[in-house]
Amino acid sequence: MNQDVLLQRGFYTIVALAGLGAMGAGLSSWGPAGLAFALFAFLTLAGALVCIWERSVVRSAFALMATFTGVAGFFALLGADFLAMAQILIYVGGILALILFGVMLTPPDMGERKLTRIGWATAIIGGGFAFVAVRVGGKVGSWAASPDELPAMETKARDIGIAFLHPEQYVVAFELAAYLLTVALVAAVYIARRRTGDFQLQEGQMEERA
Amino acid sequence: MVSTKEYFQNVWDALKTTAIGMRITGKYLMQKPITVQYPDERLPIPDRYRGIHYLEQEKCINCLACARACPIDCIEMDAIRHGKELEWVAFTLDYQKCMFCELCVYPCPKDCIHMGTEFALVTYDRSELNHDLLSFQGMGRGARIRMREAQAKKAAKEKAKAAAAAKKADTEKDADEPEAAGAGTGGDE
Amino acid sequence: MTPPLALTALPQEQVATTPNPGGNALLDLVNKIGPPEWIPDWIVALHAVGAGVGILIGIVSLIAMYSVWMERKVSGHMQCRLGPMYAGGWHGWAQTIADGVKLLMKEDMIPTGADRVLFIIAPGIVLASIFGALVAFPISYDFYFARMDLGIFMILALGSTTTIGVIMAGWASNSKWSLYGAMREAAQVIAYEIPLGLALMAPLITLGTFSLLDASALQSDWFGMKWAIFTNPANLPAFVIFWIAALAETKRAPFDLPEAESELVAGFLTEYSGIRWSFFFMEEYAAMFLMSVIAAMFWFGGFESPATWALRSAGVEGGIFFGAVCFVTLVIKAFAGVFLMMWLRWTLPRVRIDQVMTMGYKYLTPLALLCVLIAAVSEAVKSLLF
Amino acid sequence: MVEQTQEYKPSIQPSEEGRVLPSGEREFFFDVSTSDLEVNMGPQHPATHGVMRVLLRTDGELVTGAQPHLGYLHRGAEKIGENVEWLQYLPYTDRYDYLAAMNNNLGYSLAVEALMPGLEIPRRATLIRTICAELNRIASHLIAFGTYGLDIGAFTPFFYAFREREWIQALFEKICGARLTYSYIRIGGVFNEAPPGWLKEVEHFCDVFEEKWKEYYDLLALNHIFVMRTKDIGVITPEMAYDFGLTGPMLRGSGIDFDLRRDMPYMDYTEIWEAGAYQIPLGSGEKGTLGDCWDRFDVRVKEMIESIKIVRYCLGVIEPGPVLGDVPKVIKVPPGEAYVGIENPRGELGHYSHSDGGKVAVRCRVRGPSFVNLAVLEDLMPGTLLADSVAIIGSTDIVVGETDR
Repeated sequence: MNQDVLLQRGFYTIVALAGLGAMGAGLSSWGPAGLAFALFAFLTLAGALVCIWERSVVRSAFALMATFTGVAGFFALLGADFLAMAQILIYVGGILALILFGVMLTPPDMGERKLTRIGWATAIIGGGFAFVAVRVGGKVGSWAASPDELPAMETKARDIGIAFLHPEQYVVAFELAAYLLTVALVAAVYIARRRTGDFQLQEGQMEERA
Repeated sequence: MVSTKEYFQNVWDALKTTAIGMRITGKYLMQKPITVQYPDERLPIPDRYRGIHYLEQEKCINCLACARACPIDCIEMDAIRHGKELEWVAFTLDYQKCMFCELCVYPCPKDCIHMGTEFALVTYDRSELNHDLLSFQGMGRGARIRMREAQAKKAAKEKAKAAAAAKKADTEKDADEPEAAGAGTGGDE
Repeated sequence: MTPPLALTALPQEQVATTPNPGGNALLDLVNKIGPPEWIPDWIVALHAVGAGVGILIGIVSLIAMYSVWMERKVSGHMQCRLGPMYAGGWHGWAQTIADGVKLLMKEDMIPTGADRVLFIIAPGIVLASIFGALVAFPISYDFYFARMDLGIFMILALGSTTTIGVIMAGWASNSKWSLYGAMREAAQVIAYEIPLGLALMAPLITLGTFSLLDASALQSDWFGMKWAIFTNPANLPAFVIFWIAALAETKRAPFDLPEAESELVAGFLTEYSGIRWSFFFMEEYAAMFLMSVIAAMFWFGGFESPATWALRSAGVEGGIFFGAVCFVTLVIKAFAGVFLMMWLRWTLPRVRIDQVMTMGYKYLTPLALLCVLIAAVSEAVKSLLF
Repeated sequence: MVEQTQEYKPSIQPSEEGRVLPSGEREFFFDVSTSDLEVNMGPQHPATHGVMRVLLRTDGELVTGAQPHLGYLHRGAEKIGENVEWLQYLPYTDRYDYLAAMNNNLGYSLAVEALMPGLEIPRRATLIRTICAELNRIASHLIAFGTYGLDIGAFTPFFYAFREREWIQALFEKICGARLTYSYIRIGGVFNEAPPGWLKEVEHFCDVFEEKWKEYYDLLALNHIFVMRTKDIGVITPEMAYDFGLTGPMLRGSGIDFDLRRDMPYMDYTEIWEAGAYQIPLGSGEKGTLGDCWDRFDVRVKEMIESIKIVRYCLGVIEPGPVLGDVPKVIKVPPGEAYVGIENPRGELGHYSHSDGGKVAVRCRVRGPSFVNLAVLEDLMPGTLLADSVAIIGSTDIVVGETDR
């Protein structure tokens, strides 16, 4: 068994054990909500770790699914079920499928990669920084909720709709976002447009491939 | 690019032809199926069906016409002739090769080989596909007695002949002993 | 400042309220039974969830089993055949059970060179996401796994994740045909989620709710026939668009390109066999059922029919019998949808991939937008007139 | 995972010089080149209609090259013809185009009869031959129709086609005893007289088939999806059709009016043509371009109804009489050589037979239409989508038994 495989198995073992430990800790301290929180945290972090660790690009992309799902879980735990569902619909169902679509078209030798030392260093430093920021922010600010006082899932889609369309609330922001997205869509279509307009390969290209 | 008229024409065509197709499939959904449940019900097999052969052994004269007509030589037949009677050794048809072309049926002078209506050739072993078409090894009872009599007569005749030959050989024994010994061993083989 | 017209169209009170406004019916049931004090709450909750999952698995298996059987019978009779006739006696009703047992017994094969991990988890992801989507499937007004304000949104969201499983299966199989299937699936699902959601907007505007139970309750007038499809002119074309997009989402013919058997052998399913293969099929039939449930809920009155109206006016509301009638009504409507899908499948040829894209982007999306516009305008007009 | 046919180059590279568009505009966008994928379509593939193998080179869904490979079903049929007696070769002819065995029998018999000037074929035999050949053309086109539906993705027409095909097979079973490899039309006539009532049954079949035929047309040929799938795909221009020596529906689908039944007449087809009993359907470019897959399909479907007309004519003029000419049991053919081409469902089936006066042919050569028609694939496939390549293979209506012989 070569070193790479060993390293990989060791990595996955550590991740899995950490996840189990986290879930146990969450369950013992906060009950079912804690278990769910720990599960989603594990999904998010493990997905992200596998995403940067895996040498195959496609596997990395698939690992993103766990991350996106975990984030959706956080939203759900925080009572924002609309956001949770939107996260899954857009990120897992749409964006991830697009990423995979692109990634699967890459040749295999480009698909294999290895994290360099600089990469590791960046990841560790960045992760540490983010962790510190979150801790400090939680201490300083008032936006860190502890999981045992989670809000109930009572969002009404109707309230969201009214908030978006009500003149006194977010209608301007909503409209602006809509215009921005429309412009972006039109621009994307313009850029990606095939100017020859047919599916036939040009003759020169054919010979080149043959 | 499609024009506006073409665009809506496409939408209309797609919906209309789909509806037409669904009407046809829906019509057949309501009708009685035409298939039969095979092992329980069977379709009638026509008289001329070219299935596994059968042989009218009493008529066959071992003339080899069918074997010769066969394009792939899958018929093998052998019989010992006792005057008019035949003692059958083998009449086999190798269904691993047979293409059921019926060419063996036409040349038969006695009209004794036919294509039957049996078609199932499933076996557990390929060697079982080499069918023996003989229904009985030999002849009927009367013929059997007649043949036995003929055989006994023949045997007696041969015995007498052999005795005569032995007497003759005895007298010439000294003259060509090695040759006789050689012939004896040849016969044993 | 007054709110815009669209918001005044539906006053808050019009959203019907059913007896149990939120939560998990199973959990309520467990709490009603009253477990001993010393058992922690979360264990009770986990058991309720476990029971829900068990019921869901049962429902999915039953739906898949009888949809497969129905598919074989329907296709058989459409093609002047009989379909399965032996297993179980009456018209081969146990054929799928026999097939399932066979699939369980089959050798578990993973091709050499396949990505083992992804190959194994792909059917799991596919099945898990359809289970997740089915959580929003209500059995009756009083019995449901989760009563959600966002039921339809959740079904669409979780239903769309099956794509990832299919892509994973296609890629992990290490077969070129599978890869083609996976790429087609990715392209197709991305293209058709837009018209699917947009077409669904028309009845959502008509009814004014995302919740499946509320949608059903809102259609209970007119002797149980105030179905959304009759109450707004945009809903019929929207239904046609939704149905086409639903066929594409569930990979059913004429949009079965990911597994196009005459082109890609079996697409992403080429290398799968045995129980893993059957997971994909369970997903396909459960998704068909789910799409039909959505159509039934938002276009065709959900639980409501003259039968439920009669019961309600006779004063029978709530209780097991009423629930059963609701459930049967919904299942009949849903299976009518499944039958329609089968009918289309056995009638139409397969569409080509560029035509799938053209149809999704150039035909269905603009027409669905038009439907949304018409629905909104006609709702506004209605609120002005009545 | 992805087999590479060339060395890896960075995926995104600028085009060396932009192409000039018809509008005069110069195009400057990055040429995103994906790596080519070589796929074996076949020998075991649902779309290849038997054990044919096409090596496809694809760029995504786009086919950039196609190379048909043959020989998976080669059985040395021609060599067998030089080793068995004249009549004994007849069952082998069944087996090259197994979907139109009657026509193969007919072609071979005509080729041998051409060497036997003294042999007179009774009129009844000729008419029964015509009926059988045309019924078999219908049966064969029904397969082409059904399997083309399968290729495009519609299952149900296949079963409807098989329903009628089974009927034809049952008719053949009654007249000769076999359902697929008939060996019915023989040198000098046909093997058996038609059983009593058989001709009535054929007439009944014609009546029913005409109704069903309309359904086929509505269900598949005019279906919008089907039309979209097949129009403008695999266009064979008339020049191309000449150059490749295509025959049969492949040629007529390109609009070239050439049918051996009329233009190189054999048997009594001249008489039937002069009686105005049948037309020759041609590709019209009605739905798309002239010579596309839809045209070829359309020609086949319409030929079925023309065959019904021929059968009806024959049923009208047939009279009792002998069905076999004066042929000895062991046929000896006078020395000479002959080539007879007949209109098989797939095109010109030519039999060349060369005799030195003995019981066995000196040379037996077969020109199979599928083999010749196959060659055009290599030119048709590049530039189409993967699904189109399936449609194109289907529209050539290959029978691999005949391609490889």
